[in-house]
Amino acid sequence: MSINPMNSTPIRSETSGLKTDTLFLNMGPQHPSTHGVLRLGLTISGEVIVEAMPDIGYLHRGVEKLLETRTYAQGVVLADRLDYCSAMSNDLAFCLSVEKLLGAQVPKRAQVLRVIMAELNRIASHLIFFGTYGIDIGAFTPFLYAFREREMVLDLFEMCCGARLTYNYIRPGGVASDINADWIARCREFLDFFKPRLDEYDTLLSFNPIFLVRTQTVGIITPKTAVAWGLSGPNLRASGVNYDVRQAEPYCGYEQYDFTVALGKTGSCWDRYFCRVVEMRQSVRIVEQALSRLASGEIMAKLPKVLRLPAGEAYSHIEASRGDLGVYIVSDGGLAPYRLHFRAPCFINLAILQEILVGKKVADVIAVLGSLDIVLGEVDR
Amino acid sequence: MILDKYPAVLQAVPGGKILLTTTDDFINLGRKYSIWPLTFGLACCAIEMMAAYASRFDFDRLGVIPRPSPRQADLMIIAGTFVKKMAAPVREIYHQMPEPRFVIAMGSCANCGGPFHDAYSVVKGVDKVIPVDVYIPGCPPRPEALIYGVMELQKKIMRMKLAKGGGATLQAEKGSRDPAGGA
Amino acid sequence: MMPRSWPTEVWKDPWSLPRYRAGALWLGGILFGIVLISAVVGELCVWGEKLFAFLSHLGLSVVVVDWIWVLVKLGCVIGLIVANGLWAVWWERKISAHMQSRLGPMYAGGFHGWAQTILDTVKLLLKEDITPASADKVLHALAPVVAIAPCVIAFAPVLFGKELAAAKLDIGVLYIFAFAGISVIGIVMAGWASGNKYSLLGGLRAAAQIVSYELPRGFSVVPIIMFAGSLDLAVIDQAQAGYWFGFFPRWFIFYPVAGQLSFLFFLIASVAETNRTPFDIPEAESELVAGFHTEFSGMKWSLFFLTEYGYVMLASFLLAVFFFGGGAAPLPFLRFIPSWIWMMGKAMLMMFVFLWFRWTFPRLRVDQLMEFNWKFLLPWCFVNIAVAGLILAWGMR
Amino acid sequence: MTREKVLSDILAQVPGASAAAAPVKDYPTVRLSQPSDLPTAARLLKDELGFDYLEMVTAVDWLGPTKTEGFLPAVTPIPFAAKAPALPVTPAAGPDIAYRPVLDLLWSFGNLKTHLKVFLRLEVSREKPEVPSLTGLFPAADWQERETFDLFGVRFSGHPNLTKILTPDFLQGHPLLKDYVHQPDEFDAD
Repeated sequence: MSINPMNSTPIRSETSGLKTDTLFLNMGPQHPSTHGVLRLGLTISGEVIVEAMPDIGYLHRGVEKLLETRTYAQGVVLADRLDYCSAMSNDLAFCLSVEKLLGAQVPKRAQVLRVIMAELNRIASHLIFFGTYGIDIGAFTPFLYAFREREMVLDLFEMCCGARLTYNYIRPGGVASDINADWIARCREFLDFFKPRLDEYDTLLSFNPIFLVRTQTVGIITPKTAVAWGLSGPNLRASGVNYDVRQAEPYCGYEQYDFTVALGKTGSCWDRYFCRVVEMRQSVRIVEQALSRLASGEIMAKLPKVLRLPAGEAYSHIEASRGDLGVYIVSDGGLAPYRLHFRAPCFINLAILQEILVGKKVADVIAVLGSLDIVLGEVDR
Repeated sequence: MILDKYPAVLQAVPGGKILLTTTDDFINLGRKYSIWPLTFGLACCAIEMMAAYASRFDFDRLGVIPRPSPRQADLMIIAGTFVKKMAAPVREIYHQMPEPRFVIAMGSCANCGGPFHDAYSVVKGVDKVIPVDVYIPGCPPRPEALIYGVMELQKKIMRMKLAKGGGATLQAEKGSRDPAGGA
Repeated sequence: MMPRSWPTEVWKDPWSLPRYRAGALWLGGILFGIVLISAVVGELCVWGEKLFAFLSHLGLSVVVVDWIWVLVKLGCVIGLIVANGLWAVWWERKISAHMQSRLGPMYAGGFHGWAQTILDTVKLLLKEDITPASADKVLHALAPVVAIAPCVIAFAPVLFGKELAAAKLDIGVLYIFAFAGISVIGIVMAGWASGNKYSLLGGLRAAAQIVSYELPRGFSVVPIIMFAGSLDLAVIDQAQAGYWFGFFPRWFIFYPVAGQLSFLFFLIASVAETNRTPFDIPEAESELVAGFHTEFSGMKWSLFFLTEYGYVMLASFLLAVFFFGGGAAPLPFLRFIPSWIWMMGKAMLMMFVFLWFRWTFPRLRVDQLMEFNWKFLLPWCFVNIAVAGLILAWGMR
Repeated sequence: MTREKVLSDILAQVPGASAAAAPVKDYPTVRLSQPSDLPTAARLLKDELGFDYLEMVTAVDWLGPTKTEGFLPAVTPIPFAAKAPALPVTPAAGPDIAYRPVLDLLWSFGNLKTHLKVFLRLEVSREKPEVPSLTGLFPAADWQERETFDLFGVRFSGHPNLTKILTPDFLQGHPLLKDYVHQPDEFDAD
């Protein structure tokens, strides 16, 4: 079976003399595959997109304003709820910038714990992507397999911090609670269980011919476009641009870990999808290394109960599951940040949609949108 | 419609009340085990809602399967922060659902605004816009809590009566409500 | 079992669990039970002849007797479609759940949610029936009927066992294909009348898809018709009776090359005809919300569902008759088991294949679907007819 | 190329640019003197120095502490206590930063090859905040500028579609301004 999906050209109305009209299709905010409350205004001609206009703000919670009235400890709670699929990364980015401005030194053990949690959370987050992308393309079963494994990661989180989704685990100065030998054993157990599952996913979805046809030549983003639109994370790396904050500006001691950055070749939907699948493998490697270098020690730096940051500005960014998550923090010496801005990768990744959707089919909208892996909580903040 | 006249006729007939109760039970049983929610998530709670559909928690055990179109849905789970920009679409979707329809407010945000209660763009509780049957606390509530919420809704459904007009016409526009006793 | 209480028990081999084995046994038992019930019903059909004789002896006029007889048969077919809808939906939910390491319906009715679809129907019957303000009221109400009526009509010549059919038609195959193609009008009507753009797109997609796949569906069974030498389903069934070398069934699927290819093409085309994954683009849940039935609620919507499952059953029976010998037993010494049982068993197996497809494959895109049809499926159908001709020429019969 | 080199290059080639007095910690920060310098600086960064990755566009309102009128509560470490008890530490000992009625805009550019980052800052008046848009050079600026417009009211001249992006249409004002006080609407009534 060989199908070339690219050689379908839109019908030209001039040649036939018949008058055709475009149709405005409103997709969302309630739509099964807009991944939340994104609204897309599509102008279509037949099934071909003429113009696509994303409309966001249906989850705008004013987090940046609220953070100006929250102390730094309370701020972690709100940071958690931005990218709710990978809350640990948000905590980490928030705390790193607070610590940077404060000049606090995080203990070794806390740093390793942060790496473990961030990478496990990356696995959990990419599993959500894997599952929902399957649904987007029409395969329902991968979703349930992915969530089965994700539950195990959540069990691990639950064991160490008591929460399943919004953890409030990484705090300014370190982490909230320590892990024990039992946790480490179970974590290893999970990793051993998980590795063969990744091969199973490849059989089920990654190399399924229908899936390949649907994604491999669709939504191609060239490296130049990707950089110009400020894409980050797997979306950028799928286009072949080697930019991973974990290696470019290492934090939490990522320079000591041995892992390769997954790079795509063409920047198609499939590349973006497969980059994430490969990243899960790399995350497993990182967690294994981190577990082995976990030395006993403090998990929290000695900081005052109520933090008061010196006046100044700091910016720190991390490689979150969805891209380069930066936190710009301004303090005037008070109890709360004077101004706090999140460089939300999803928000910036989503903007490219208006360019790459033009000329695609209605079915491709879902394939492209799903492959960008957005979380509306972070898009709208 | 026959359903509207049926209780009045039966109540007049001797022994009709027993028949009415049996009919009620049968109809309620159907509604109880066939709650189809809309695939509609707002924020963090939606991920827990997805987890509730997925393998470990398996909502399908209770007969709960998601429907993408509001026309075929019985239940709307407001899972997540309900912001002002979303109010109009949610109200519209609620009106698109056929009666009897139910609403679960899942999580603190949908109940009262939650951690974002003082934000300029957040509605402090979805019951300011549409009527709510069951409130589930938590931020976010665990999937078990959501399943418990649906079970509470099932209990409520079992109290619905044809005679009181429950089920067929519930015209509450906002606030919390009990399907058994009108608004 | 793990020494610790890991919240999710990770079983290397689920079959080692007695619970798991018992569950599988139960499910298998239920399937077998259904087949058995159908067998009993099938046997009871013999009484139909007696009933007919009884009616003719009552002294009624021939026309009246005919009418009563047609109504009885119609009732049987409609009952079958409804029962199939109830059964297939439950079965699909259970099958899909167990494929996805879930349980599926468990509480409705008590045992493994057996009453799930019945209670769903009760609810759907009592749901508010909405006609959208922007809808074409008449067409909107008419569409589900137009969709399901051809499905019922198409069941007339379908063989449920050896010579057990509502009507004996010499052109049964043609008749079925002709009527099964009419349902698309109902779907297009639904898409147009809903006044919803998603529905409209779904209806247009359905029109293109179903009309296109009619062709390979028809051409893929031409080899079968050539082998059997008739369009009559009963003759096709009879042509597969008997065994090669005394034990190997002479089913058409075992005819070299042409049989298997024909089966494959017919299966693919049937999946496309029934709008099921990987060809479910008219209702493509993730793209078009619910496609052509987005704006339908309550019982109108369930009629579409009933149609879909009716066609799945139709396709399952056709697959059983065309390729698996219909009511013939797979081995000579099993011939004592009545043909209805074999027929039902094979049809259920084919139905399982349909469900299996649905929960395994992603969905194709609309233009890929068309390309697959016109550039791959249809040409190879023609090649297959030529191959069948060669086989016949070499005296395979 | 080092941080110092980048900084000196920009300072040399952009008129009126100076090293920011209060830089973003650990990053080279350049302060521009007037809005018209922005395209020059951005073009220099993009075309000659290889900073082709616009990371962030945002702003800071230096008016003073956030107004906590309306239903925004005052900052307290114990938010749910009925009556906030005395803080365990002494309250803020006066601002360490000179508050002034300006909007301080911030752009962050990245170089994906050398992994360097440079911040540009530009102060505009709160009354009539207007700066040239960078959408022509960096498509990534599109939504971020819209966001800054929506939340701060900064007008980016030359932006193709400068409209609200996050806040609802009926919301008046720009919420992230320090003197923004929320006007209760139909959803805020009890």
